[in-house]
Amino acid sequence: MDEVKEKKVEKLADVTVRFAGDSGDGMQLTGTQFSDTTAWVGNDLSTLPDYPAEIRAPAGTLYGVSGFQLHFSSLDVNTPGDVPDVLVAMNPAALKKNLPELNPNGTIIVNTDSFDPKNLKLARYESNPLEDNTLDGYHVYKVPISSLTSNALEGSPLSVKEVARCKNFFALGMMYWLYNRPLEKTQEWVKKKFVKNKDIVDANLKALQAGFNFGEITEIFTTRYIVEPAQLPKGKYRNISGNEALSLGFLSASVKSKLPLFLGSYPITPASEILQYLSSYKNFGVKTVQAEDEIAGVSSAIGAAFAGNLALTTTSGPGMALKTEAIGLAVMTELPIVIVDVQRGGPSTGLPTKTEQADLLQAVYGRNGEAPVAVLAACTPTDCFYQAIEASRIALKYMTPVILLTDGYIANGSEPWKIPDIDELPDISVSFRTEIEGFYPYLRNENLARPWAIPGTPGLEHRIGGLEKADITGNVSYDPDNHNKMINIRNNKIKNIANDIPDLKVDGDETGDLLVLGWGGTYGTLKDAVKRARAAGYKVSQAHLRYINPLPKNTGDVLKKYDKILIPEINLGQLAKLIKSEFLIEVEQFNLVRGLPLKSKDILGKITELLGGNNGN
Amino acid sequence: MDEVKEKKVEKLADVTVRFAGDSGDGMQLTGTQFSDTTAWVGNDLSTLPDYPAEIRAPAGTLYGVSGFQLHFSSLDVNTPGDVPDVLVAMNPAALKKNLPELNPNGTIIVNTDSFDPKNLKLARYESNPLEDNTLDGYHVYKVPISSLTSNALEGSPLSVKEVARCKNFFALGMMYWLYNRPLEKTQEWVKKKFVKNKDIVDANLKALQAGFNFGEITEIFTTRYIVEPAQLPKGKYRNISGNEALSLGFLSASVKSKLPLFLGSYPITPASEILQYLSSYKNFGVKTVQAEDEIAGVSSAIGAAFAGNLALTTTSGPGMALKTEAIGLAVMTELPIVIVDVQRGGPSTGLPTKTEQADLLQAVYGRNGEAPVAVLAACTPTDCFYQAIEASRIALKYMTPVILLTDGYIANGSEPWKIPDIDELPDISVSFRTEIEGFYPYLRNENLARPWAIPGTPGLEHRIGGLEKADITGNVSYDPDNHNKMINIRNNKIKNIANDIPDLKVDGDETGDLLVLGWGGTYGTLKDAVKRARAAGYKVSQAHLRYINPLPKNTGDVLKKYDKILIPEINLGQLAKLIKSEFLIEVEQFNLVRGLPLKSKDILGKITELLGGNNGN
Amino acid sequence: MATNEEVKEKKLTAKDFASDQDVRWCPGCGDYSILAQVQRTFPEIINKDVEKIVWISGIGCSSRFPYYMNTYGFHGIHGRAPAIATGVKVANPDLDVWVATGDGDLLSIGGNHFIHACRKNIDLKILLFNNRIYGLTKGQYSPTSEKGKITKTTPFGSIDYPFNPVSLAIGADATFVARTIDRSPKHLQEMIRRAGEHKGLAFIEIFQNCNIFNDGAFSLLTEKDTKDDSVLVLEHGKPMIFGKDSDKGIKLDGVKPITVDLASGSYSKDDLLVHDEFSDEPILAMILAHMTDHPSLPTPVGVFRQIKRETYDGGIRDQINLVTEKRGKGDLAKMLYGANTWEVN
Amino acid sequence: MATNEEVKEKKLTAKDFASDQDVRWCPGCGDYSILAQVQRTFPEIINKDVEKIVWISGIGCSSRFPYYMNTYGFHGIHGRAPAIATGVKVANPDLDVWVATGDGDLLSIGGNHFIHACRKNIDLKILLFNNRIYGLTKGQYSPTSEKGKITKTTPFGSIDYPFNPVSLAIGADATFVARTIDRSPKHLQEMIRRAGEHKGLAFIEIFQNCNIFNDGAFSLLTEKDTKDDSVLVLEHGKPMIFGKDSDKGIKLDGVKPITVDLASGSYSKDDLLVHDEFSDEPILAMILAHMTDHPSLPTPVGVFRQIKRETYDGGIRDQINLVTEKRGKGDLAKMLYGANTWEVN
Ligand SMILES: Cc1ncc(C[n+]2csc(CCOP(=O)(O)OP(=O)(O)O)c2C)c(N)n1
Ligand SMILES: Cc1ncc(C[n+]2csc(CCOP(=O)(O)OP(=O)(O)O)c2C)c(N)n1
Ligand code: SF4
Ligand code: SF4
Ligand SMILES: [Mg+2]
Ligand SMILES: [Mg+2]
Repeated sequence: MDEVKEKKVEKLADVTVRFAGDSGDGMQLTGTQFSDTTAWVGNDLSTLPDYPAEIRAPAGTLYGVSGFQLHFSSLDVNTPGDVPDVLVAMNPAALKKNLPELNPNGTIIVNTDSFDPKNLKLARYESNPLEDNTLDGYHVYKVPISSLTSNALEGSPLSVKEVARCKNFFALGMMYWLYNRPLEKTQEWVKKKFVKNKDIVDANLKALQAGFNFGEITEIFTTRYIVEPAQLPKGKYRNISGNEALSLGFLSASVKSKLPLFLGSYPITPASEILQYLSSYKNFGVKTVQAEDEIAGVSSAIGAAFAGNLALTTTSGPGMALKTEAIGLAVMTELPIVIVDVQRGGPSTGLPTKTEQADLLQAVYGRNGEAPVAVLAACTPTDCFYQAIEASRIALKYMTPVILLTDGYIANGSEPWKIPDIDELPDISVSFRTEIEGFYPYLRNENLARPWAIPGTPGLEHRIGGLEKADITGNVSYDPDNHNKMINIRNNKIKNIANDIPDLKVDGDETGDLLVLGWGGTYGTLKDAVKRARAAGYKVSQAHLRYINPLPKNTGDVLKKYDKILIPEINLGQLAKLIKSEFLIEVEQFNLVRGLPLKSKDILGKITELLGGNNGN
Repeated sequence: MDEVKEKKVEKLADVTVRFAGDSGDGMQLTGTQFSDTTAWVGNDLSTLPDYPAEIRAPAGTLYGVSGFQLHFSSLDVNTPGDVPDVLVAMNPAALKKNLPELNPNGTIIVNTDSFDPKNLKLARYESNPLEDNTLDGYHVYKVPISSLTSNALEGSPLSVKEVARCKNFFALGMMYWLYNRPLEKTQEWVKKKFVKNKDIVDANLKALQAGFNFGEITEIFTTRYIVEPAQLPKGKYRNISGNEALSLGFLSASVKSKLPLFLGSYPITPASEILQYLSSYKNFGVKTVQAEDEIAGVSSAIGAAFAGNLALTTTSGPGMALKTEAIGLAVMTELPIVIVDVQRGGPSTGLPTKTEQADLLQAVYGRNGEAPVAVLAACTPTDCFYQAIEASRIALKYMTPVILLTDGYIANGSEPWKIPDIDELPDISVSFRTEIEGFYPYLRNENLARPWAIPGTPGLEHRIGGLEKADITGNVSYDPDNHNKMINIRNNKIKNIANDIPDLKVDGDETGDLLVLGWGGTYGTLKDAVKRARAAGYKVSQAHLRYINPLPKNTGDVLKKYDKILIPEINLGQLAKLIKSEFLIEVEQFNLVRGLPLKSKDILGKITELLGGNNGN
Repeated sequence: MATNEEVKEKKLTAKDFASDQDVRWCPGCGDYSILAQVQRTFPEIINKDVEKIVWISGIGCSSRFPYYMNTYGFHGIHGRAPAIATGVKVANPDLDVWVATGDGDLLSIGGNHFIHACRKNIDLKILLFNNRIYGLTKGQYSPTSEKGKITKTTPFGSIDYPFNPVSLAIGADATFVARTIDRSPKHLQEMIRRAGEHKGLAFIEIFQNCNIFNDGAFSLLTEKDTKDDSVLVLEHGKPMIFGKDSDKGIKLDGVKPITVDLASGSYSKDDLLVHDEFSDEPILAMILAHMTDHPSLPTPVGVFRQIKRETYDGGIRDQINLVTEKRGKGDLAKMLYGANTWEVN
Repeated sequence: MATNEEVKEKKLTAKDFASDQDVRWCPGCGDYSILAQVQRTFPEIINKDVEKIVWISGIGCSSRFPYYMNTYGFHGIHGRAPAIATGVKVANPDLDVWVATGDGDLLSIGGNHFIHACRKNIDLKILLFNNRIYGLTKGQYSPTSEKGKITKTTPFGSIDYPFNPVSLAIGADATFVARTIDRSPKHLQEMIRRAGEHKGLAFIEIFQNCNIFNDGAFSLLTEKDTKDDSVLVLEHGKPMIFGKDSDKGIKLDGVKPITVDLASGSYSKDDLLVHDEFSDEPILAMILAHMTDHPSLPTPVGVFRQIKRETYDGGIRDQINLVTEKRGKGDLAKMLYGANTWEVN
């Protein structure tokens, strides 16, 4: 192993890697392992898993390619990277599909074993790209990953097929070597994950090590890279995806509200994981009902809220559409439930595994009658944790349904999370009504919230329902004036929440030529773009909405202070519509609906287009 | 009968009558008969049935009161009247409930027989209003209607209960006398309706005649009124409700498009009648499926559209909420269906038998993803006929779902309708694709509509569905750029419909101090108010939107020409939101959500408030 | 006003279950009887405190029921009562959850929630007010309306076959299935009592007269001169005998039930089918359910089937207890700090 | 490109039913076999022109089916295939409408449409790809998953009882109910053929292996060494015999089926239950359906039940014809001018 010392070591600030292969090649696993290790060694990072709607499309096809992109750095990371610097392509289809997005002078590591005529044909390559000039200009490392793996596993009791499946660990080991990462975390994981099958543990560990060793020995790698730890605030960290953070957020809300958590849900990509996580928290008393459909999911949550639980339902666009009638019932009965919509590509079934921001207007307006609800949005994977608590707080305090929007990108993407101290989390405990004296189901407190008197409380027996309620008594009322009054009360209740949420914060100067206003999962991208624009001298600031209904009280004031407002969205301009109707101001829009996160370079382009040479230079 | 000649005869231009009694008293029938006869004698008219959600609430209760208001005139009638001039109250509850709305010096005709202690108590009267000063200032006619009816029917083989039920015909006959209307139409109707029970025919006819005769003989009526025929355009007329007009509109669309009509629907007030009407048009080949729920209703319509029928689904708010996911499927598959939402009081179950305009934003935005559809609204009962045809035309021409909004008021209300000549109705025939050469399911024509190639056509076998479609081929596509392209195409397809709809018309001067902008069922009220304001010298005009998405092309230009825009709505300002975000202009709002039509006096009040003394005087 | 304790102490009567709301059904409606029998039965059968009772409903005339019961109540949305009730029961298995619903509500729009509640054996008591019509929306046909029925939406007669609610419930593996009639107060009370005692989903189909839109739908079964010959009252362990003079019986011919004349002497009680409510197999119940396919056979009322199975809500509670026992009560801090953490200093 | 006529003239083979789309199921998935058997069977059984065939589906792996058939096809939304198909069939009863669906699609979210389609006897052929798991969403439990199953959403085991799809269909009065297995190509073909011939709703439950998320769910019924003893092939008019050596039979003990040993000599063929597909009563079918409740009994495959009833789509068409005959073809002008008109001059 003397050669090791001869290899060049280069320091990098920032790398974006994309792993790509067949859906059966384990790319999501490889990516996740690389991310976890990378987080653990102290880099900041952000990830973008991107998988097809098919479970395991036939091997070698273009539509079966699964990818995992990871951006890590010794600096602050806000996005999974606009374009990868490094592409690990396990087969021709992976190369074909991902090449157009690679950095023009990026690096490609290919599994040469898979570039056989059959796979080339499946990938619709006329000639072998490793042999023609397709890859000119890239740094190409040709590694026979499959055969190196089977060589390494010679003598393993596993079948040929099983051995072949270990090649992702070889690739991972190789990448660990290249970026100077320890094997330890992955080794632990393998041992735990496959505890029931020692042969598989052995094989995967061997493949991992072989890949790492290959890096050391091979001559094709002349340089090894170091990406130093990022300067993150002090604390204990973990790497976490949005869906897991959200699940832990609701678990925390349950603990902090001292209410049992109830989830009524029906599986749907990309929200199913939340149901899966919460189903495993049984020793926290969490009750999960996998309902027969989305309507039953939300209806059971309404029932659970009536009975005094912190009640939740989770879904994505098509399921959200099905829940709207029942959400109206929660509005009328003024029960606290949280509805999570992990947005995906639409309309209809659309692009089920891709991200989008096009359910915003549905969330705000998509119910019959005047049925106002609070609408919140999370902006990063870790923000999902805090917004889950915040959504619960608002629901409980105001006795109202709250819709929390996330999206496929932040739900599946991950980033390091400084784990909060439990004591720092807000106390959101509530008290049920128990006093008989003066009890009326629709007599409100200062927040316009009605009392929560749950079944089981002696003397407070009462009836609620979807018919219009008389003010105070809650009896059914067809009185015209009462209806108008109640319509306005329900509306004001939601409006008043504006007094109880943080002001809209501006990142950058408080006045300027342009404010980039966003919401939801585009946060990192916009932050990156604005940072770069400011660095280039433009007078640009950023503001990001985590509360959409109601909007923060100062929103109008903030907007007024800039010459122009740019609202980039992964839809055709839904927040723009809300802002325009609310503040009657012109806004610039950037809308690109590709099922993928926006790219900061595109936003930067839009900023410079809007401000022209106006960057003070 | 010499006395007859001694009675005074007075000419009136305009009368508003309200019939009110128990839900079992037949007030809807009485009102409808009076309307039909009144239409037949040539008055212009407008009606407002107002019934409780309970079928037959226990007799005598306040919540069991059913009412029917009718405004008729020798002049143009636009509304059912803000306040009744005449109240026919069959019992104390009917008096109690309706008195507050009566014209301060109006006329009351009461059935004194029903003012017994039990009924007074049920109506929560402490003392008998006929004996205290409750009715001071009104012209009160005390008629023992029940006993006069049973006297008239002495010897009838009917039971006491059945005899008592004839009292509404007595009241009707009396009112016919008072307003000088013939009995003939009602006589015919009774004979036809009860053809299977001669005793009932006899009793009802007798009661009717007795009521009429009572008018002649009694001394309490000293005056008889004449309301001369209105100056309506030449033609053949009938009196028609919105729901019936709508049903006939779709039937006409079926004939004019040469396509079989298919309705998949689930009963819901106030839309059920449409299903009922269409179920009876079997000899037109109309297929009606009473589905298991609203989702099945719209889904079956989608299937029928795929198979080449003119496909329709009808519902009200809560049902609309349930249909939104499937409407998204129709957007993605670009199939022509019409969704009718007869709006009622919301949110949730709300006020099921009352009117409202609060489903507008749900119609425009209430779907997951970017799912644009055309949205139309009918503005009067008879306009339902024309908008049904127009909705069908747009759906078929653009291969798109179209939402048509009506409301409980225009659905149940009626007015005289000048029956159109069938040949004047637009030809909306379509041609299915049959040519194999060059067929692609998503290759569009100049309207961006894709071809309609229905199952059964040899050689055009193809597959559609809710996943994103590749441009032209219609194959499933996860390609990011294709998605963005298709999102924009679908949006533009709907936007382009603006080129194919009439300009927004202004009623009044083309510029001025104020434009009253409305949509849907408020048309008549706003027209009345604007007319009165103009008469008072205000520079006010009216414009009414029958197309909401897209808006007529000239909408912005129209709005610009007025200093102020007033948008009155029976919601919290949903059209106002759309207009503000589209044109970035300030608008004044008038919002009153009482489950009832707006009153023109309130709108007039708002106009004068806005324009102050600015009426040129 | 009374204190919580005072409220708890009073001895219950039917009146205590009447709320302060005026009952708004049509005069003569069969719903009145159902309400009365429930109110009469509850003081006896309710082994829980009143405050533990919850009535849930959907939309329809029948679904107004909760307003009239002086218990906790929830008038839901159309068809969703079983789903709402599931949430209530799972959230708090200590509650006694009853569902009042109609043939449109439960079997048309709500059919899916119903069969899933049956399959999952959620501990709910479902009272189906089957009037074979949509009452509240004024007379459209329902999934239990007989084929050929003329209603507002079927002016030329309906063309579809009705559901047999008992058969559907059995097909979906309901653990308690019964039928009764609004006009048989004692029997109705008995069925309510039995349902209340059952641990698991209890389904009672109640034939209910809608005197406004479907008057007389069950007159054969309720009118004095026909009812005895038309109704078979099921009793566990007893041979199936009916008729004015108890002179008719039901015998099996293969798997087909037939009516035999006991008076003629050719058949005795011993030839008759004996009812077994507790059979593990759903077969006898299915045979009885399908007797209504044959106009010549009487309509059975009573408990068709009652079996024991773990309840869904019980299963959830038990699983939580089990996992908690095994893993210890969840510790939020541990959970957040989870696996794979690192320290930044 | 071919003209319409040319297209119609060619003689059909399995290949003609394969569309130009790549099949995207996981390698090894049982769905491939179902697709193959359908494509093999269709040329023989389809008595209509290809263009008259329509495949409708919901969402799930199985619901991708229509893309792979070179017929008209509609990939609907989750659970709604029977409702969409109803619209297609009622709009044009000349079409042959087939539904491909999964256990989640048809029995979870789509359960209501399914039971109503059964009850109404809409002339649809429904192929349920029952893999007892949600495939497309990556492995959550389904309403047909066995109790106690550990899946992504039931990490400690599911607590609810599964549906018995055959029992549910029978309870809902389906007129044709069958079951078969992806790995029995001949039997699968036979069932498809039978369904195709049935006039009315035909329901086939197909046990289908999801080798990714629920591998081996049916291995007992498909593996060489166990299948003969575990599967009972139903044949009309034949006694129920099974076992490697055809040495076992099914006999009724009351209404309870039991396995008897034919080899021992104590029982002969004559003691055995004889299958009757066409029984008016749903009882035998129900007995057979519930054999799966007992691990000791074999799992029946074949046609459980086939009865004749008017179809819904046929009923609508007939009613339209009848009314048109009686009243004459509708005249729009007359309709608009209707009753109660008056003239203004
Ligand atoms: C989503 C929705 N769809 C339709 C309705 C209208 N609706 C109210 S009650 C009802 C049917 C009632 O029938 P049933 O359940 O039999 O109750 P009944 O009135 O006969 O007791 C319908 C269709 C509704 N309220 N909500
Ligand atoms: C309204 C809606 N809810 C949920 C989903 C997510 N989803 C897609 S397929 C599926 C279940 C598939 O299971 P199954 O029908 O058994 O089909 P399989 O994939 O097993 O063949 C679910 C829950 C969806 N697409 N739409
Ligand atoms: S309509 Fe029928 S079911 Fe409804 S309250 Fe009246 S009688 Fe009863
Ligand atoms: S996930 Fe299962 S059901 Fe779906 S294609 Fe793969 S093997 Fe088949
Ligand atoms: Mg009913
Ligand atoms: Mg499945």
